[in-house]
Amino acid sequence: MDSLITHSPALIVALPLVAAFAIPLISRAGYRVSNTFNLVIFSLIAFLVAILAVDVHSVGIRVYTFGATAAELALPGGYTVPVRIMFEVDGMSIFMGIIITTVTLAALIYSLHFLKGRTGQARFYSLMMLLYAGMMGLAFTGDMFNLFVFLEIASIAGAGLAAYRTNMADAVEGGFKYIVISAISALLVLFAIGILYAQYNVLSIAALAHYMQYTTLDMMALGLLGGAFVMKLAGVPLHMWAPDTYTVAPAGTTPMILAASYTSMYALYRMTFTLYGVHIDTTAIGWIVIIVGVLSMFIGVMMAVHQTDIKRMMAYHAISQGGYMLLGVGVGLAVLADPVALANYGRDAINGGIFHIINHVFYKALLFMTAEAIFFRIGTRDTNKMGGLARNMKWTAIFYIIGALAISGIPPLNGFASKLLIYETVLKFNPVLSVIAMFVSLVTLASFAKVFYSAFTGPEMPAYKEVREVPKSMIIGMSILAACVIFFGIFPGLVVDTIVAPATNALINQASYINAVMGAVP
Amino acid sequence: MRKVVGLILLLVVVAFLVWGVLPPTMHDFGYPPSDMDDYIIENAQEETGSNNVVTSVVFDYRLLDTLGEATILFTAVTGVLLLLRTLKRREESS
Amino acid sequence: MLSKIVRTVANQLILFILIFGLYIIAHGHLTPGGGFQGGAVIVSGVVMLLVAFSSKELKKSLRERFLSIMESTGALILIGLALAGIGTVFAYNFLVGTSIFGRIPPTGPNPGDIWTGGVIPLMNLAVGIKVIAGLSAVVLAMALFVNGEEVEE
Amino acid sequence: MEHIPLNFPFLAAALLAGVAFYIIIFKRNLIKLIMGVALLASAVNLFLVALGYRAGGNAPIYTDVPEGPMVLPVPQALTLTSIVINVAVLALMLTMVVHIYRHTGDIDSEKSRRLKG
Repeated sequence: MDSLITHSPALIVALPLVAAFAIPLISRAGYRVSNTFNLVIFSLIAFLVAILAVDVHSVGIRVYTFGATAAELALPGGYTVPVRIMFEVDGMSIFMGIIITTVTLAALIYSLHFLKGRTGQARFYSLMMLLYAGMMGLAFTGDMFNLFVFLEIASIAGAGLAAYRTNMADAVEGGFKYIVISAISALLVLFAIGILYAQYNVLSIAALAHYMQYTTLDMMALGLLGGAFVMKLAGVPLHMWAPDTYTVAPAGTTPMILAASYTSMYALYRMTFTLYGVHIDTTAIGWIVIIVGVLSMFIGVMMAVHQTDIKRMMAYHAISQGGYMLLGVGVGLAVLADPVALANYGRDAINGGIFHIINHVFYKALLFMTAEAIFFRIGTRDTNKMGGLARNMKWTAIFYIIGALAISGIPPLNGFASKLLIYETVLKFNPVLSVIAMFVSLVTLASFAKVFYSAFTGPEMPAYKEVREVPKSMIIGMSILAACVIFFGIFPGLVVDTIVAPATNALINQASYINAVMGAVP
Repeated sequence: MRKVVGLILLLVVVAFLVWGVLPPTMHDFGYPPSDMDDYIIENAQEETGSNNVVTSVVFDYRLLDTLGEATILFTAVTGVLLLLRTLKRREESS
Repeated sequence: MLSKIVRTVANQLILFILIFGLYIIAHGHLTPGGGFQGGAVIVSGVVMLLVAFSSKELKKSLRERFLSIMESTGALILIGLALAGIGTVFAYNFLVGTSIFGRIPPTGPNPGDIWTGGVIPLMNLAVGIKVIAGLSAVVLAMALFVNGEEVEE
Repeated sequence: MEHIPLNFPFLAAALLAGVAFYIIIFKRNLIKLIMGVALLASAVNLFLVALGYRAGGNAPIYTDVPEGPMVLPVPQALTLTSIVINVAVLALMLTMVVHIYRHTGDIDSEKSRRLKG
């Protein structure tokens, strides 16, 4: 058991790769066999994630050095620089791991029925596993160049999935937009890595943070990294790809591409908190993050209100909700250097921002899945053409209501819990920002209520009389997420204490991240 | 309007990059710092048994990157074959 | 399809390209090169065949299904070799010092010994297989698609 | 060539990146956009591989190497990885452009509603 925990960081990334490579071979024996294989492997991975999470929360940061003579041996004997690639799993990494694993599990189950009778199933599942592996690697890695590699894996797999329905022109265009944006942002990241490597001749994040001199070149690298990751997480003003890509991605994979965006957000936090930390002017950086957040919040929701395409509307709301996370963490970042304010409200603000990631991924994934369920049955995403669907699609309607109430921050669902944390703490920092956040939340509620009335209630459209409820696998996929949404809403304190607070501590406590690798080096 | 903004952004980025790589900010070309690389050059033969140090970096010290790179190639091939597949008639109409 | 001269020359030349590519793959741990580079050389030969013959003609001898299986196999061998070291640590070079590719060369300049490198030559081979199959499949599928032929799943 | 003035290789990489950004921002043809991304990739690769150069260094391969210092091996390995990654990205991009051309009969980004901006 001990050695299983020791090796679990590597296995969590390696097993989905094995599955992805093997699926094209195994699917020769029939899709039923390969789907079973896929689910078995994935449940094994989920089990590994669970035991690793327990271990990280009780013991602390786990370092895994690839190819060394022992997993914990980060530095070669008697040497002051790490040479090999290493994974560093701390509270924040495992927090992302929990989000990604849950969403992928729901998406895999949801997709089972969606793909029935379609071509390219084997490759579709293969890409899903690769996307999962890319996101997990991105969350776990402790090495800059490795981060770039996993970023590329996640974006290429995401783009391939987004363009899956090649018979629709906008699907391919959405995928193309996604891959161009991803390629450019990945190359910017690589340029920044080159700049950092040129000065310190190390690639490990911990070692870079240890040796960092905060020269002007480092600031340039931070600018490149920040721009690249803001582009990837769809923050205004670099958000233009998100609505197109989220709208066209096929059922089940939209939540995963959404999770991939937030993995980029994790990378942004990792850079600002862990790589640079308190030694730079965190107030200025924090304000930049806050401004991007507020702009995303406001512009996202304003664009969402008048959309008639249901998924496009949800995509704009995703941009807007991303703003909440940036706002919360930005406030924490702005007061990072001030211990009093940090203890007073900064820590809770980061808690709120990070808690909102998991809440948002769950309820927005649920909403995307209901939208896809509607599209699956009636073949349109235009809200004006829908009506009276609640009669025949009861489960979908219920799940939609749960998601819509959660996103609007209505108690007792999970959106309320994290938004309340953000409102309270931001109020202490700057009341204006808090008011904007509440206003955006109201508009969100209005926008979702409008869609609910036009799509689910009202007179039954004659064309949709024969519409049936979606198949079982889709309902199971959605109910996993709905259960999480309700559970997180009822016990927010429990969730914050068990998984969110360790993540916040991991972000704030830069020294422990560095010590896990560079412990013995002065 | 968009063009003007684009042009200003372009000039700023290029000016930053050019200023960044010139000698006072960047190290002199040909004289890089080399802590990690010296370790690898000295110990690669003994630790990995390979004469080609670049190969021992690619397949031993940074094997995970290579695995990722192979994975990316696999992903792209999978993506290309997925997108270029011949659709069934039923799918095309939906 | 190009003229008979081109086709005949391409038929002869592919052998040399194959040998050169395999040489680069096999000597990856001794001389410049390796799996990726050698694989790319061989794929350039495949592209030459694609230009000389048509994609329809080439498809008769080089099926996408076969290429897909070959690529998966190469990738599985690569990750399998990495996983095999998990007795120590994932990606550990477990063959150094054993009887398979296990000799350790003398430190400093030496003439080179093919039987060194541990898992590195094997991994070069796996990557070579993968790159050949993967890039050939991409090129072939693109040519087929552009010419309006059916692409196998 | 003991000392190259003005860090010329780095400067070339930066200027190449500038040209690439120009193409990406201002060109409307999708094939040209892809060429811009490829050029940006080349610029970054040039930058990375130039970082590893040591004055008067040999290739870091011990097989019959002459006396003298060796250039740094890690940047070469990173560049190799990055080249393969970019090949993969370009293949996927070109596939998508082929599809877009099939659907719209055009590869001008301004003529397609979704690709604007």
